[in-house]
Amino acid sequence: MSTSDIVARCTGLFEDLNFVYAREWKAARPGRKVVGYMPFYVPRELIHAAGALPMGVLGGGDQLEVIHGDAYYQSYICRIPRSTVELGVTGRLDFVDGMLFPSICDVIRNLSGMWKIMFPKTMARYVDVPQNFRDDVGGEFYVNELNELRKDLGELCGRPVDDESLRHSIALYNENRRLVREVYAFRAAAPWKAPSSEVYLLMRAGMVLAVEEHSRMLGEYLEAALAENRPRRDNTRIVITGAFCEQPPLSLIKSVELAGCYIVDDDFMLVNRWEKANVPLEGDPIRNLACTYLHGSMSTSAKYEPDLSKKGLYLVDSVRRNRAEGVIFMAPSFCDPALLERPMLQNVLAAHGVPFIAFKYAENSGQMAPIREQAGTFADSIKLWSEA
Amino acid sequence: MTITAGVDVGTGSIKTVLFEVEGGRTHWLVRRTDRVRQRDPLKLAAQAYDQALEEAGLRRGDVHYVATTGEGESLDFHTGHFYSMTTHARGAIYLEPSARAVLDVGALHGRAIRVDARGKVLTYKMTSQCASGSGQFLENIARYLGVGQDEIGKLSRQADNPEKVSGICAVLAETDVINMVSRNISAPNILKGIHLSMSDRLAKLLKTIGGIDGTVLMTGGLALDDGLLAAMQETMQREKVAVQVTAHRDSIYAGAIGAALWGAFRHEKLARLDALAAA
Amino acid sequence: MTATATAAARPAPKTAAPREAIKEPSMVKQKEMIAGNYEKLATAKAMGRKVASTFVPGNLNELIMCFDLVNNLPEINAIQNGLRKKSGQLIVEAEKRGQSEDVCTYVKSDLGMLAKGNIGPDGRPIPSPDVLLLSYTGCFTFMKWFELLREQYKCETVMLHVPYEGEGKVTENMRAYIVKQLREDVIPTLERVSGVKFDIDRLREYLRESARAEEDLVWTLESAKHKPSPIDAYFGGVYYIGPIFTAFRGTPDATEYYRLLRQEVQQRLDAGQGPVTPEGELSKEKYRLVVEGPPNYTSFRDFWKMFYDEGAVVVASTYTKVGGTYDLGFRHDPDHPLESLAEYCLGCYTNRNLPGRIDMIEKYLNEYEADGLLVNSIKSCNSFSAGQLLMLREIERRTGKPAAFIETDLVDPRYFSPANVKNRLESYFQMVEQKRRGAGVAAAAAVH
Amino acid sequence: MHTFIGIDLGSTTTKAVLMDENMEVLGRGITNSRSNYDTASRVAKHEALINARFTLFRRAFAELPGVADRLDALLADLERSFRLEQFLEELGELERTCIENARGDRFAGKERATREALEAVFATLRQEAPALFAPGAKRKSDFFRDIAGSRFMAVAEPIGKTSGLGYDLLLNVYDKSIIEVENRPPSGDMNGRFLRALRRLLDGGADLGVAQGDVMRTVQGALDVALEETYVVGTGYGRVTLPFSKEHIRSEILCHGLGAHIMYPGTRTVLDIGGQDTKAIQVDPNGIVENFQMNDRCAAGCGRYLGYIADEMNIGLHELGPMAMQATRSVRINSTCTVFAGAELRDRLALGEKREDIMAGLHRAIILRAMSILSRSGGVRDQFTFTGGVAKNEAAVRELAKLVKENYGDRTININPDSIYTGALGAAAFSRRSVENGATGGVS
Ligand SMILES: Nc1ncnc2c1ncn2[C@@H]1O[C@H](COP(=O)(O)OP(=O)(O)O)[C@@H](O)[C@H]1O
Ligand SMILES: Nc1ncnc2c1ncn2[C@@H]1O[C@H](COP(=O)(O)OP(=O)(O)O)[C@@H](O)[C@H]1O
Ligand code: SF4
Ligand code: SF4
Ligand code: SF4
Repeated sequence: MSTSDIVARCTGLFEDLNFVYAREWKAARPGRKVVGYMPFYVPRELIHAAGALPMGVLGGGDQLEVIHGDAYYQSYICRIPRSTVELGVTGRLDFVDGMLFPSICDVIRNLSGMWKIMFPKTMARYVDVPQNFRDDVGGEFYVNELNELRKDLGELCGRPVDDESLRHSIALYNENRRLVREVYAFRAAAPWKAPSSEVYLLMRAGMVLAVEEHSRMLGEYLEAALAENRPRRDNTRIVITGAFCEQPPLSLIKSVELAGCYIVDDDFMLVNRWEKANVPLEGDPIRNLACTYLHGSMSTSAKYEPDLSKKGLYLVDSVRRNRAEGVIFMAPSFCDPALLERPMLQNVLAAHGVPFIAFKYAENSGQMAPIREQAGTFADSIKLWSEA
Repeated sequence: MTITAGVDVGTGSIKTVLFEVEGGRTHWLVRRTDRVRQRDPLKLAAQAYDQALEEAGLRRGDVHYVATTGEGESLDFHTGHFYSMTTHARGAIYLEPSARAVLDVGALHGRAIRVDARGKVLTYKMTSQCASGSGQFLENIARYLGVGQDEIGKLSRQADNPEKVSGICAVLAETDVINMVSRNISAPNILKGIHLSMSDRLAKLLKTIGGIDGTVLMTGGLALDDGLLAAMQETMQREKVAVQVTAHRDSIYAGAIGAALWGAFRHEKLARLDALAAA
Repeated sequence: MTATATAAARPAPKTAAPREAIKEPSMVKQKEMIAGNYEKLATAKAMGRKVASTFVPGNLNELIMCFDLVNNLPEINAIQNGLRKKSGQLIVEAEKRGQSEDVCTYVKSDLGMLAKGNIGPDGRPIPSPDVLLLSYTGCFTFMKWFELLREQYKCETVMLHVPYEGEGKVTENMRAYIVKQLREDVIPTLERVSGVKFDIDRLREYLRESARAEEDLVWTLESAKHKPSPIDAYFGGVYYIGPIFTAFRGTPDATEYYRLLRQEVQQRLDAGQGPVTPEGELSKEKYRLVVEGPPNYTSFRDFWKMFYDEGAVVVASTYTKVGGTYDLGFRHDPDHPLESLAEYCLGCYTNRNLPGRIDMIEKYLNEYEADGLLVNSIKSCNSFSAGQLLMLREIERRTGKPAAFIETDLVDPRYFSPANVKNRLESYFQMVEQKRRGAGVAAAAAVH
Repeated sequence: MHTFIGIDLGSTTTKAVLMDENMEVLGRGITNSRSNYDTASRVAKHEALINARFTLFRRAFAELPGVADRLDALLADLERSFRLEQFLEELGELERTCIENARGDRFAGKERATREALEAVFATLRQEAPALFAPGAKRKSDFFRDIAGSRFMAVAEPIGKTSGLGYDLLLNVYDKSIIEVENRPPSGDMNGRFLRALRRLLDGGADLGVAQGDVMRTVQGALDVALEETYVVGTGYGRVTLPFSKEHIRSEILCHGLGAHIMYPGTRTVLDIGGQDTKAIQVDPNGIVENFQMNDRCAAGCGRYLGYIADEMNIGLHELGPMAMQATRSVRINSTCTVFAGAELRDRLALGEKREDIMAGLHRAIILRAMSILSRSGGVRDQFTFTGGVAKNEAAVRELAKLVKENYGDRTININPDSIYTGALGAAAFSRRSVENGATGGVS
């Protein structure tokens, strides 16, 4: 398969606001369940081990007309909860048996309660994670929470989740994360061969496809992209940060590229590479998940950083590792976690001499001219002056 | 010798300049502005460009590099495109070599740009979407008050008790203004009020880019509005920011100038590279 | 969200208060208490005392007292600056320094104050804290807030993570997690910072004191069930919760304050009097409302006046529950000190899930025989605001009583549009009135 | 005759309704809201009084034998003639003001030329005036400001060029003068104008099918009926600035609710899209408001948005709807920020979209916003009444009907040609009720 075939498949999945793939997956065998989850992290292995399909719900993008969703949210709240409510109210999620709401911000947290009221037939659950990173304190808490969730999912799917199937699921996701990391590394090494708009779609596909299928797709893409010859442009290498929840419209990602930027790292959909290393397979799988969460997971603004001296280093690290020349802070309007984190990260970057710019978007932003202009100027100035 | 053109396609007007660059020496050949006023900007830009050439007695073939900026990316006769802030920064340094910050105020957006002595953009800040502090808004209000564009500045400077507009939204701000008229607030006080509200925003932009001192050059169409300039100066003084805000009579051309000069820079560089390749 | 104005706010700048409000002994008392705490803060460094900064919802005041730490509450500073109309500039200052326009204005008011030399609302410097006690309940912004402060102060920071009641109940796991954090993290850190050894009996003593005051607070809030209500449970309520939500819970001063308050309310109740407002006593109670959401502090008095002018009394509010839901029965318990602190943190209003919050409001509407619900939606606070429109619908559906929605902000004057708010309130009251008349006609025709 | 008046001082237009004791509408008047609210309400009231006279004429003529089948034509002729008369008078006033204003530094040395140019412009305007009011003629707007303004600009452009004065200068004189003219209170001699209009009609050889004497007598008789202002109630966006005491003011929500109920007693849901706000109101079977929602402080997607779009394209508000109806597809528009309406439009045009399709998208965007507010207020119940200025726009109505059907199923949708007066109608009804309930006294 060529990259364009794969991308076409991904585009189809991306544009499908009726979730036909998941519907068909569910219909294929009686008793199958689908469990939706919102950004940025949930333990997908647990859902998988329960025999259900984990399905990422990432808002409505720029193609969904939001009518009822706006009736639930004031204008100063970001877009993703309203388009998600729209998806629910219009029956597009009627086949979903459970919804998990991660502990990312007050908006999604409250949405978990709204879902209970609006869709009483769906299992809606808030997934809390510890902000204390000691094994005996936060770890213990998280182990218990995960076990609780494991029980609930088991009940939903009609069979308890045993350790063996959980280990199996962890192994599948370990493999998937390995491939995801590989795609990211490939793009960082040769961004002209793996344009970000494509990589983005590829990762989005992972939100809806069964994990085995997605892993296969990642492998095929890597192979195809490596083989294809694409022109290399004189673009500036940048890292995008702040977009871990509500997703920017695809046209925005394209605009940034068009304006002369190669995106070499980003924080879109962190869930697919949340655990930075393999989750161990030996021993208590729940404890392994918890420990990986505590000590080996991605940093993002929804997670507390106990150590002041380490604050923001994850971003500097990404810049160094990916040989980026600058950072674009790109956050959804009204996103408290991203916007409050921003000044702290900027101070750290400034201290390390990394240039940056910042702007906001909404999942349905239409006007790209200001974006092109800012990204373009940023690229211009790095380019025109780096040699001078 | 390099002949370059800069075409700045704006929402309010199109600015076209022609330059002759020889070594470090630049010679400004032609300048012109054409108000868009409900015409197709791209067609207008092409016309304007041809007329500029005619004024200079040149033909399209004589120009070595046509650089566009603003919304001119899709003009078919351009050699290269530079983004607005890149060009305004360069243009500002051309007009006012001591400038270390640029305040570009056009029909829809305001931008503060910090630059170094060579016209490099260091940081910038743009107004966000909601904007009553835009040229378009001022233009509408002026029309409502029956004031000509070139009179705005003079009237504003006669204000004795300016009244600021409150809203963030231009539509609601318009209502504010209507309310003011009904309360018999004079046109100078209203205009000055708007100028002050705009200056507040712009000053905030300037402060967020940080580290400015020395001269700030206003560029874009509103640089011609000496009422805004005066309000800006007052605001900076009130806020105790030790900078000199100035405008240049050719400020409106900053973008076009910057484009033309960057064009010349690229042209010479490309020529050098070609020469290298040929050798 | 959060917290409380506390009476120091009462003597607002002279210009804003043309008519001096009636002063009751409890008000005088509270004013002294607040002034006393600011005095302690201002002199802390000179007196060699250590300072802790912490938040209002889920605050551990009794525990802080065990270590002889002076308690500084950034939210209260923001409120006081709001009431004094200083917050606007502070917020702009923070925005100039890179904070986004979109985020919580409490944080920005605080950061703005810090940027401008950390001069407190009373005009005296606020000392740098020796420890940031990040006990964070009901809102994620708190976490970022203290990370931002930590960046500036570079001081010791200790976090108490309070899980959210996602399923509407407190589980053993949550309680144990909090207690463990207190034991393993919070207490050792506070011991280290203060040099004072933790004494659980001291804590028990404070908790006993807290429970006394809590009893009288609940009595006061519930006095609004009478008709006419002797108190306003929103605007007035903001003052009533002052001591107990802040640096005074667990002190004899607080107990004394609530004793005085209870006496005064009892007197008004006996005399059949309405609430005292800055405009004078409200003589005719025309509308009884339940209010969800924090107030606006920058135009506090004007806002209150809009209610006063229409004869509207707030008989119950959720804001007076952000620092503890005592009216639902919770009391600090000296017999289970750490567990009771955990329980307290978990139960604060915005840490309850949305269905739970709706149940509370429904209960208030019924028990306080209110005419309707008013939601004051706060731009700053997603913790409160996200979901309020659904709450509004649910309440209307369940009670059949009309609800209205207004939008303002806590301390950002740019988001308080008097004309807009007044328009909506007026329309709402006229609607309630018209409905009542319609209903009156129907009722008269039926039985009466 | 006792009359009860409701005035709705909107952000873009001011409306007045005059009602008699039996709650029959006698007259309606509208004008654009302007800087002087007092004048705006006076003009609206004045217009309502004019309209009331026509009602009285109609009543009186109906009594004359033999006119029944010509009544409509007769009144239409009379009205056109009257409007022309009014237009010419206002034009005269505008010309005088313009000439007075063509002074000062900017005109130094050009006074004469300017004056001549202005005279030439106005001569043309006067000349084309009768055609504007000819039977079947379409006008760009009903407001003097708009009609005179657009013609002035069209005529001044070439004259500005040939006279060497420049278009901007003449436009500026106009801008200055039109506000002055608008803010003058309406002149008193209404009856004279009626009689002159009638004269013009008769002199023009119109055959009214009735003896001229009878016509004159009937008109005079109707003019002699005294219309007493018994009670006034004000409402609308600008109501707080009306010089009325509190008893004379009602919230616009209640007025719209009641007004819609009076027009269509079956109304349960009302949508009003005005210049700066969108309101969704639920009413009970007695017209009592049960719930309402309004847009928040952002003015996106309201009537003024269409105004900006029309200005940007240099066409009349009336023409937007029909243009959108020509669309073959609808372009997705996500931002309805009024300020950036022009930018959005240019953006799309630059992408090669057709004007008609963009227009369709813009209308859909506005209605989508309204649908959200409706949803917030509790949905769309049967019957559904759509009011406010935007209800006049057929493309908006089409989108609304489509979306209501998709989201709520079949609903009766009421749109009254006089829907823009809904608020004023409700206010007038409140005015009538106040007197019933024992209130007395005029305004202020
Ligand atoms: N002589 C002038 N005096 C005051 N303002 C002017 C003048 N000329 C142009 N402007 C203002 O400048 C704006 C256009 O500025 P410009 O920088 O050309 O914007 P853009 O690049 O977006 O088209 C117009 O909106 C107008 O208000
Ligand atoms: N004939 C028309 N066709 C389309 N839209 C119209 C027409 N007349 C008025 N409008 C729209 O109605 C709006 C004014 O509505 P209105 O209800 O009078 O508002 P308000 O009460 O706020 O003044 C205008 O902004 C305009 O967009
Ligand atoms: S975009 Fe930001 S504020 Fe909105 S739900 Fe996501 S994390 Fe929360
Ligand atoms: S978001 Fe709300 S609860 Fe959180 S700090 Fe701000 S105002 Fe307080
Ligand atoms: S209409 Fe006004 S408030 Fe709304 S987005 Fe536009 S400028 Fe902002």
